[in-house]
Amino acid sequence: MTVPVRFQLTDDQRALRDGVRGLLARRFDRETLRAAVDAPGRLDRALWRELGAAGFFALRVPEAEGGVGLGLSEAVLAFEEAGRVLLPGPLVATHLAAGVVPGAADGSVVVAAVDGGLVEWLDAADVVRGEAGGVVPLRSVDPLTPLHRVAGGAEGGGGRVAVLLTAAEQLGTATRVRELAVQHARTREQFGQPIGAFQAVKHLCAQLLVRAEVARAAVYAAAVTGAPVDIAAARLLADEAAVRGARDCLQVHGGMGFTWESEVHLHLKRAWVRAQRGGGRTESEELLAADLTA
Amino acid sequence: MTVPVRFQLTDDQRALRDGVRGLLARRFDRETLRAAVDAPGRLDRALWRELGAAGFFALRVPEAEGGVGLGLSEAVLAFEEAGRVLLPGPLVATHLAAGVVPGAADGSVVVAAVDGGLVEWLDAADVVRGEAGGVVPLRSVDPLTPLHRVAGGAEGGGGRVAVLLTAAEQLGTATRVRELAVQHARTREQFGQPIGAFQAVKHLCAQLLVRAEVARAAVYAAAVTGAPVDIAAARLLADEAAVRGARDCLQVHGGMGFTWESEVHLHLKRAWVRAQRGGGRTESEELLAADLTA
Amino acid sequence: MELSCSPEEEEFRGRLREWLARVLPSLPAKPSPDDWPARRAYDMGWQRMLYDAGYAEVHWDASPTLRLIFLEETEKAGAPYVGAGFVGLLHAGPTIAAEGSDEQRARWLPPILRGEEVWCQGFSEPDAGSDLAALRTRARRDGDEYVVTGSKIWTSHAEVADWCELLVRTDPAAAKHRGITWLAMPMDAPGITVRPLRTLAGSAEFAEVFLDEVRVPVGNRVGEENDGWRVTMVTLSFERGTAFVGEVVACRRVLRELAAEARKNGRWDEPELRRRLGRLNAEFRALWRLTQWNVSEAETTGGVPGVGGSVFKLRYSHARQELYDAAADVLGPDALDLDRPWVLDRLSSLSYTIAAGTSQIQQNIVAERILGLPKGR
Amino acid sequence: MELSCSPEEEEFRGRLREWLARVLPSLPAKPSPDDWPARRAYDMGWQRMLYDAGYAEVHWDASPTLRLIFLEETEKAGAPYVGAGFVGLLHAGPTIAAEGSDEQRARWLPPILRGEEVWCQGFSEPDAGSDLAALRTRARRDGDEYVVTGSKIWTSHAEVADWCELLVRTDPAAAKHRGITWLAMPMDAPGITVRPLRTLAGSAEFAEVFLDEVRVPVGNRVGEENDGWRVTMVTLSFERGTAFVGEVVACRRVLRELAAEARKNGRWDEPELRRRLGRLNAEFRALWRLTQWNVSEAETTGGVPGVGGSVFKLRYSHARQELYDAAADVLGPDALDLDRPWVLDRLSSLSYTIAAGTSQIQQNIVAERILGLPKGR
Repeated sequence: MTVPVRFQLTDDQRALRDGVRGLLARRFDRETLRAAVDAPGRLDRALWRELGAAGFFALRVPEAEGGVGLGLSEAVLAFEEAGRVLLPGPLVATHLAAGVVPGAADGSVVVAAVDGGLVEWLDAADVVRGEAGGVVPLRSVDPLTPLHRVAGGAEGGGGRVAVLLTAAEQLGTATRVRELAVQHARTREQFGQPIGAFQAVKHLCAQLLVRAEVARAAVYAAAVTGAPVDIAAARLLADEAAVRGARDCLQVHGGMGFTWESEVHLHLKRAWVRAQRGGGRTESEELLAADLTA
Repeated sequence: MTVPVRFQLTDDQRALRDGVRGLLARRFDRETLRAAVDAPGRLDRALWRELGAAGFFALRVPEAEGGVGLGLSEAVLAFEEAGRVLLPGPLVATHLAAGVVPGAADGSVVVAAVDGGLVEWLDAADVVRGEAGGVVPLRSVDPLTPLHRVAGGAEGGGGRVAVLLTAAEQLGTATRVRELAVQHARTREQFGQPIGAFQAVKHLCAQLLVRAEVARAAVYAAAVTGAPVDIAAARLLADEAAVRGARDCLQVHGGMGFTWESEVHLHLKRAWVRAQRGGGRTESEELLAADLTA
Repeated sequence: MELSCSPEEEEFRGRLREWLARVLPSLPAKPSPDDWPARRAYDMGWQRMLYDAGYAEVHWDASPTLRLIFLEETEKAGAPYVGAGFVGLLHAGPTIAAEGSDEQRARWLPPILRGEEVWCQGFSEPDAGSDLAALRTRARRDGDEYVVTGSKIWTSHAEVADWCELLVRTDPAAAKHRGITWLAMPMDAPGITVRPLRTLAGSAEFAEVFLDEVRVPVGNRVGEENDGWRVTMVTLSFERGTAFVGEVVACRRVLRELAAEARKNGRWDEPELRRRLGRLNAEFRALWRLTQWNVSEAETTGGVPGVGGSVFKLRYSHARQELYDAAADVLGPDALDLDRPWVLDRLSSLSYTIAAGTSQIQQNIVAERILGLPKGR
Repeated sequence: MELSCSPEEEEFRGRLREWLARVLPSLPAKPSPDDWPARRAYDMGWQRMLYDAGYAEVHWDASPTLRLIFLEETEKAGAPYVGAGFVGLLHAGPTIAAEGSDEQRARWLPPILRGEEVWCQGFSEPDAGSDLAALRTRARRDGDEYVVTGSKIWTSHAEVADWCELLVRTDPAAAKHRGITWLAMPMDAPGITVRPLRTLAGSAEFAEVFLDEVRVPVGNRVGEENDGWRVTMVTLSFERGTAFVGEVVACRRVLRELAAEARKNGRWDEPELRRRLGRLNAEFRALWRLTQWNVSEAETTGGVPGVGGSVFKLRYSHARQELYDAAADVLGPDALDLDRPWVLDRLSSLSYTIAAGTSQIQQNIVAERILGLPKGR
């Protein structure tokens, strides 16, 4: 009996993930992140084109149409990496526009979209998709995501794939804040020992891992099946892993996480922003409830 | 400026509480409790009359009508003590019947009542209050509380005072499980030290105290004001302190709490039974929500 | 990443499903939970049927994925649980297979697979608790025998077991994990007293086992003297990935039953309850995916457990308790009736964050062994 | 047990309420949060008004109940917070009152009460964190002066303070809590550098204070040399019972505002959100009752703090975070707008489980000091 490819990353998928990680480490390191925080609203168009050239936006566009011809699984891995480093910009909207809006695929055109009653990066975008009449700028809680509020009730928007890719970004944050918490717990000393030697800190870190890994299984599975109910589950678990994770990471960091210079609060704020996409939790929960009676 | 009596127990209230505690320690000690567990459904009528003679049921009946003439505060203290030792029997129903049903006040008559779709101690009762047509016996999860289910939808019942006295019993359980957990944590050794030296156990115990003391403030205040919204708050907090408290106490006890001989599960089961009284959480939460817009 | 199975595996699934549909209706009625000999007979009978049909060794020899399919399908079909065969098939047997001599394997393994001999486990002790290695049951060497004195607790099926996989202390002077030895003790040896242990659920699912100068032949030792801790760890990590497959499948079925009950009694109309069940659906779907992930990982690493096992245990034990709390809210006042479905399960779910390492211990393990955090002073 | 006040207290409340109604409309406009000198002037102006009206000493001399009434009524009336007067009135002042010499009291207390001098606090250090006693700022004696070098963090109002209550290490050889001394440092002394510290909320509410050979006269020492830890603990437990009175009153107002907002934007129709606000109502009502309980207890025990203080802090810091999470759910997408009410408060609520002893440390304190559990090895 042959051992088939399983519910694990293939070698190609690993290579793709490592490639994206490498690109982002080169082009969006910690200094670039801090610079972006200090110049809110400025989108790095050169980086955007570089992402386009690397296939980030055209990843799922068929090869016949000039795209990379890969699937949701690969897109999820790429977006997880983007979430991990807090890459700014309307990534999901531009990715979804590739193959539809000319120039989106290669990163020469920046595409924003209405989702959850909001538009991210409206002023920086060349094209805005969705009903964006009567937009009002907000003072965004996330220094890396300029926001406009769409007047009127429509808080829905963001299709199935947008929700999944957002969940992948949340997974990236969940993974990153676990790393940050563990790193801090290993090195910060209090009462004569690393704080990671205290059970209370240990257990916070353990739960950071548990939430991230459960979310990972859900997000990757949803990428494989593409089923709405799997995506709804992935979204709930990834939101929880990112938001709770960032808060627990902050708790582990104590006062040091409370400064503007810390990376932790940027993850929390971005996680809040992402959690507003895709029409709120309620819809996902109702979908999952309805599934039980199907 | 004189220092008035405050939101603290008066000397008389302390004396009353100590008196009830003493009576229960004499007449319902641990051996009596275990004997009662092994003979489910048998109500100790001698003890019932003794409670009656001590004024437990007639506590709030006016002196002019032969009662003790005290108020809700004193009743709450007495019921807290009853909850603490898991005293069996339809205590709330009989207390509420004193001065209304002849014989209830002095403990010669046992009174049960329909509440939350259930009747406790139906077979042992001389009088049943409320609409109890079509009752069906259950196999009760609490070995110390025989239960009948009332057919039909009516799951309400139990007035304001019944809800408050039930909260007082829950407070008794919350206090007792905190004592049991701390006692176990101090004496049980694992990995070469008392388990109470481990932060994880410490924090479980600390939260047991926090929940019980917050509930205490809410229950005592509700006894002073008698206001429905205060009683609703007391009920929610006392239910939480008792149920979560008993579960955390079980967790502290580990396998040793999982045996039939342990006292911990009796508290958890009784807390579950009491939480069904007074028409469910929803009603209390809605009352508290409505209060915000009043 | 894939979630589909190979054609060979689908063929296995189809064959198994067909077989289950054929044989399950012919099974005798389930025995009463308090009738231990009848339970033994029932469970062993089922094991014999599996053996005859060629499914007996699925826990041992098959690929993790086939094991997953086996556990999934038997649970879905409502087949009997492993029951009295649990320790033999999933703990003692694999230990003997991995660490025993040829002779020992030949003596003990076939009767386990054929459903002829029942094993129980003598690991836990009242004073050791979560600190398993603190066990005190003593064995002193007397010629060709060990003479064992002490007591064990939380032993299932002790009343009807033929053998007990026993951990004893053979070197009291050695550091705590070092002086331990693994023995196969015949349960009919003189000096053994079994006393049923009633749990908070009211049932006598477990027993205490008291040992008073019980003589065990040295030939019944698996592994070297004082090497029992290592031998045991082999057992404990053996089926990490698939230990809870059946239970997760069952929990997902319970969730659907809860939704049906809630629709019947009207509580489905409460959005808060409905959405809570929706969240639990997400939770158990994710746990199922995590199981598939762990099984696939075990397949590629040759069975070496990854981070998945401890992560799964921590989350699942909590989720199971949440599930039965939700069940209580669906039932309302009926949640106090032991004759209602889910009420006993709610009680036994309380043990999940305690048994086989409390959640507190599990979190230490995850933090220290997986995340590399330092031990406390 | 009673919750009503005495006639004298009701008279105090009535008089205060009347005064507040009269003077509040005449207050100048609130200064911008970033304009520190203007904030100082505003806060000190308010303190002077309180002084002139006879309310300045309410934090020090009045019964706990009168203090409770004062804090409740000023919050309800929307009066200014203590602001730049905080450390002087609630930390340094009480410490000097309790432990200072007659001369020191005469020098420092009247300007605090009259709103003339601002104090800041130099306790926390970057490397000490929750382990306050691990502070490293050194002071060596040189004749009639201490020469201080080191750095402090999380200091509010440092830019505009006249004095800093400073903890320094005077005996590096002594056990950690022993070698600490309490000094009043004039903020205009040479060698002090104040650098604003931006928090995650984006504001510079705090500062770092760097000390390079700063000379402080020995006469500015309160208490004995090396006895500063005990001196400080007097301060820290001083107003345990009433520290959060104003905030609890404010949280209860926020809850009502949230309900109003939810009715306006339609989310009140979602039972889950509505019931969640109902539960928070129960929570903050109970916290208010606990405050009253603690204050009454302080009155009968003469100010000795009971279990209430730590219990309150643990529960309240968590409840406050829950409140602002609920606020975010009421706001929906608007919760991402810093110009909306509650959004900045949500950010600052994140510090509540960290500042002044993390919840983890608080739970240790409750378990060890109140419940008597043993310290870990």
